[in-house]
Amino acid sequence: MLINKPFFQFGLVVLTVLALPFFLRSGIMASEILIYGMVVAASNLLLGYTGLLSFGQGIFFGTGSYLAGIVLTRTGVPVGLMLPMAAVLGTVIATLVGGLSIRRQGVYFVMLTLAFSQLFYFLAYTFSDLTGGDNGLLDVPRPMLNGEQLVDPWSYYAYVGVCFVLVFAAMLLVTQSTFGRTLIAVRENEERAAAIGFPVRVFKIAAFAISGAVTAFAGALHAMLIGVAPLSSIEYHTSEIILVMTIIGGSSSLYASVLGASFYLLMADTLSSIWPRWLLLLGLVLVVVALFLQKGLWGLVEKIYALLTHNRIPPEVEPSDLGTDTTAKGE
Amino acid sequence: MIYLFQVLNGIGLGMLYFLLAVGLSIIFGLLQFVNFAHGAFYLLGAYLTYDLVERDISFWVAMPAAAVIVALVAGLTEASLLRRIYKLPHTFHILVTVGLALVIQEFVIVVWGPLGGSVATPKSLAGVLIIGDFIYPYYRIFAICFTAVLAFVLYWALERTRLGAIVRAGSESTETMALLGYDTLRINTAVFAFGAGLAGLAGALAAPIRGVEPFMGVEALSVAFVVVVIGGMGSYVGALAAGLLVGVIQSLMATIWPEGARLMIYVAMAFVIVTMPRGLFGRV
Amino acid sequence: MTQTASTTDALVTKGLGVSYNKFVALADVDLNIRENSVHSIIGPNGAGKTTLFHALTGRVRPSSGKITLGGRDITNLSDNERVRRGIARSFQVTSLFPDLSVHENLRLAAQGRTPWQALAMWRRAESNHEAMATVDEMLARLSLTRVATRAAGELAHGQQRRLEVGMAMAARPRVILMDEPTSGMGIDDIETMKDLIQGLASDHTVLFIEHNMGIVMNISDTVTVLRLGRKLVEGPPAMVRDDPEVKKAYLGNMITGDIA
Amino acid sequence: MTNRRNFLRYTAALGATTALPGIIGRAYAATGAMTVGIPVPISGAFAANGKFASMGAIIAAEEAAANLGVDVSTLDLDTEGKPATAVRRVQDGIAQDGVKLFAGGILSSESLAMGKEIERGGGVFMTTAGADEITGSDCNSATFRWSVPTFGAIEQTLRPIIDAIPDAKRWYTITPQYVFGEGLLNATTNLLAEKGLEHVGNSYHSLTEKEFSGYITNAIAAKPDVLLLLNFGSQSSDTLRQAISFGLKERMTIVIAWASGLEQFEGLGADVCEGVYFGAQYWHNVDAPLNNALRAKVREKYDINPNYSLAGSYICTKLLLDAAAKAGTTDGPAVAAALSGMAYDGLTGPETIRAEDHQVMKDYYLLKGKAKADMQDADDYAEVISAGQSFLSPADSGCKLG
Repeated sequence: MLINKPFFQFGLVVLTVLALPFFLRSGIMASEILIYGMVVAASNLLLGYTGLLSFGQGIFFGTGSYLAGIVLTRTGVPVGLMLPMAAVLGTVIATLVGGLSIRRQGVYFVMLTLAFSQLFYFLAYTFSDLTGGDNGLLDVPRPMLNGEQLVDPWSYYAYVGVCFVLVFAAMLLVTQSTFGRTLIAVRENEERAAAIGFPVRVFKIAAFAISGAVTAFAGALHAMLIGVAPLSSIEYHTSEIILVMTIIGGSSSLYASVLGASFYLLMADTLSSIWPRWLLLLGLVLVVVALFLQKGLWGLVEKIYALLTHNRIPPEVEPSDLGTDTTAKGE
Repeated sequence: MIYLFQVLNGIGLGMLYFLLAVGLSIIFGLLQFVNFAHGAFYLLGAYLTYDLVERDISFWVAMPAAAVIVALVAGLTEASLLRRIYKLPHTFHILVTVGLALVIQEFVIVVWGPLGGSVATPKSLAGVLIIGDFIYPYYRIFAICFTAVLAFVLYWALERTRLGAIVRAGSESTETMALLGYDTLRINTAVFAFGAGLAGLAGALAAPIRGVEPFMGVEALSVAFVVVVIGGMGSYVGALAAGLLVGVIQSLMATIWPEGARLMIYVAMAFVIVTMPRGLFGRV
Repeated sequence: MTQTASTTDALVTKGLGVSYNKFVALADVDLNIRENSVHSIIGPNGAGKTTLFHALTGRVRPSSGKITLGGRDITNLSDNERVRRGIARSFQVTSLFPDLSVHENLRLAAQGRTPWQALAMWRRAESNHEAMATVDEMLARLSLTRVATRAAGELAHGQQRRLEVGMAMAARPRVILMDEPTSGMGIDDIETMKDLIQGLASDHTVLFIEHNMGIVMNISDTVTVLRLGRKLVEGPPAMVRDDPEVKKAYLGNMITGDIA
Repeated sequence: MTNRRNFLRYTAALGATTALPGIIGRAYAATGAMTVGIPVPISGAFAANGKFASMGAIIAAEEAAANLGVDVSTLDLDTEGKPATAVRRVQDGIAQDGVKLFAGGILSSESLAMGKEIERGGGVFMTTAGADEITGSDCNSATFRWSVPTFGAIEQTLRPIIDAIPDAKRWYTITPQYVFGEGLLNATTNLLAEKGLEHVGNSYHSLTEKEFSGYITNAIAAKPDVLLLLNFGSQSSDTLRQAISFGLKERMTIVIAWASGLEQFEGLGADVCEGVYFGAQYWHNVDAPLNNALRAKVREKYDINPNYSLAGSYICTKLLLDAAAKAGTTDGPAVAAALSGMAYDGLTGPETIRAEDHQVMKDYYLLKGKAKADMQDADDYAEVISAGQSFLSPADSGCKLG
């Protein structure tokens, strides 16, 4: 389908970055959408492309956030160097967590990532000298550009926007590569992928590594956005939200993740100003998505596109065969 | 000496954790279904008990009543909603039950308010048992005995009764069960309701110890997961052993390294999954 | 029973055994699969045929014995390493990538021989010209060119079975293992498959499990009969067919095919 | 699945003068309407506090509107109890709605983060959070705090108890492991050492702990005369409930150093609270002119007694509005200047805002739970045993305001 083609997806991404300022009043909200867009796309790389349901994405997000906090407030390292450092650290930790977690499959894998997310939360909480404990790390500065700090939300948005487009382009490249196509094979039929010669574990760990790099990178951007690296970034709850955004968006394309992140953040923002008990409504939305929108919002977009172009939906996107999660399915 | 006390206290704690987790384990074993709403059923059980006791209904009536109501609510949810999603990947099980947990939790706040409250210990169990330096509340002793009896009855029911055999057979293969001519749909509903009812009962039993507040379900769920994962999904004996283990670890750590009490529980969990594929007693 | 691996033996096992806990699925199996021969494995259900395949492809770890491929010990290699050494298999129950195109299925199988290359995250899949050439060749050989862009899951059963075998062929293995290649096929499809297997022997060594005795007796150079995890009889088709032990083992109800 | 990391550290707010605004109001009226942002957790684990805080702010706004003759409105900003969300809401409030005055921040982590952000955005922030850093090492020109720091809370809780029960020689503490708990614990050990009393043990626990029987078992083994709980919010409630179920009330004196006020008493119930000592920032029955007025207004408007969350938010909002009126602008630095050194009649009696570290100097209370039979009304859970002020000097608090 045309809308899933990489150039089209890239076009959508650029369009999103350019269009958000016209639709949103808040530069902070717009930046947060882009940052979570990256995070969710990285989660999608695991769930949608590799079939790994990770409850540990918050670990990497928090890692990036803390790295930004520690490096920018305690050393003279510039932002331009700090961001790659965050990605590297994210890779290292994701390789570790992923390497241990993929030793189990299905529900046990999910539980293991969940256990790790708890473990890292308590580590961050216990080693408060490094992380600031419950208070978090304060006074994380925004990057400088031409000798000026990007204090204005929209100027920082531009910075995030450039990062977003670059990261997204890189991820599109990855999903289109031999590597990305192999990940899809692993998701589709892990047993066969192993039988035709692929060291499945290595590929899964590599997927984790990329996912961790992108997520930590985004975590660092987020710490600079809000000026603080809070303990809540590494909390289980963060992992849960990332996962919910991923599923709501859908997993048949990377842009679906941007859609999922925007939808969740804007919905939470709107609902919470309408009714303090908005989480109840959110709960209902989750149930509705699971029952009627199993391909997520992007699945809906695909259907509408198909209707508009009078195309038959190719069978691979029919709800009857959900190819999303074959590895997590059985024991 | 203090370590002995902590082990005894840990056993008390562990029995409660067992009760909390065993329903989750049974549901997983039979339905291959990860239930993130389990903690919400615990929450609901505690609040129903609180509500009934506030209305001057005896705790001894309130406790079973709360469990039964929770089971009914869970049964209805299963029959109307959950059975539609069993065939979907785990992703959607998680999504739906996370959503359901949010709905129940916010519902509790809407009905009973966000503040929480205390449930008085029943008068007949108000005191404490004192043996030398050892002090232990009668109510906690009751909770241990009650859970122990329940555990025994449950074990007997699973191992010796026809229904238990069906449940055990079902956890091997639902197809077999269908072939044998059992109405799987009704059995699924009954088992889900029963498992959730046990969580509700755990909530009711815990209410006089811990009081009630709207976010108690979140913590309970995390404990239940740890217990089920350590014990092995779908294993009754595993839930019991792991419940006791977690309780004792937590209690002992309170003396040895209190700051790390929680950390150690998750370390234990990660260790078990990495070294033992199926948990301590897992079959599936 | 000691036999030395001659240079003409592609695959050799010695005292191969597999146990699951206390259950012995396979015991003491010695096999010598000659280079470029068609070798079939038969036996009643539960005889250990599929377990043997699992042990040969590295999916299960043998509890005893040794496997050598072209004279080199491969007993402790993982499944994917064995593919690189030249063992490929097809499955009894069709195991494809159902949502991916036929072309992509074969491309992956061809790529599987050089899996580390596939870790390159910047390289397009189509840039592996060797793999792409293999795919075209396989498509032609399997008569699947017409449906190359269709999702594998949409194919007719016979086509899926051919693709299943093609996936093993695409790795250009030295030894190709096929687990019941004709399972569930109609008569016409069986004939096509028979020709395909026979044709394979020119470039490959073929080892296959089969229940259709017509095929077994017709195209095999050697037949090995397994029973209860042990080797019962081995020899040319005619000898095996007339063996009284074999007849007893099958109780006459499995050898259904006639020699055409 | 853990609970939120943070715990409540509330503070309350305080009162403002009633006479002044009439005069200053006219000066201000020319500049038009005022909006106060109320960044508090309205959803999530601390929803209860946000709900009452929002109610308290509205009363302060209505009062100011009546006194000043201008439009005064409050803007609820749901922080969800998360620093990230809190900062985003505040940034948006500044950038889009032009809000400069912020009253709220119940959790330490969110308040610290918001304080920095509001300073950057040229606003002014009045909070009730418990973290000593707010008027200590992380103080800033735009942030003010109404609640008494941990040092004062311990001094005003423990000294009267030590005087009242001289036989209590052995003390055991249960402490949440992080900066706030450490603050309370340090103040406690210093005071016990000074008085020559024995600190027989301490149990740390994490901020997500719910099960305290293990720590209580530790405490029993140490055979103390006093059990001092240095945690707060639902954790102190859980600890107290479980301690009482172990029969500790009959065997020792139990003290909660930092109680969260009427909300906590309602959650615990009279039977649990009877005979237990509580340190508190605010109590609705205190006889101070502004408090009496607030009590009347809240009863009239909401038919309840003001609790800590409500009162804290009320006084913070009121102080900001009064200072803005005095300054004739909502511009952060000008309002901050007006607040610095301000003296007024507050909810705890006369209060002043110390210019050096922006800490409000006010009373802290020691309460003792009443028996059900002695309660005059449904909310009369406790009697005030003593009240007073103890503060470290600005130099000792670690605050260096530029």
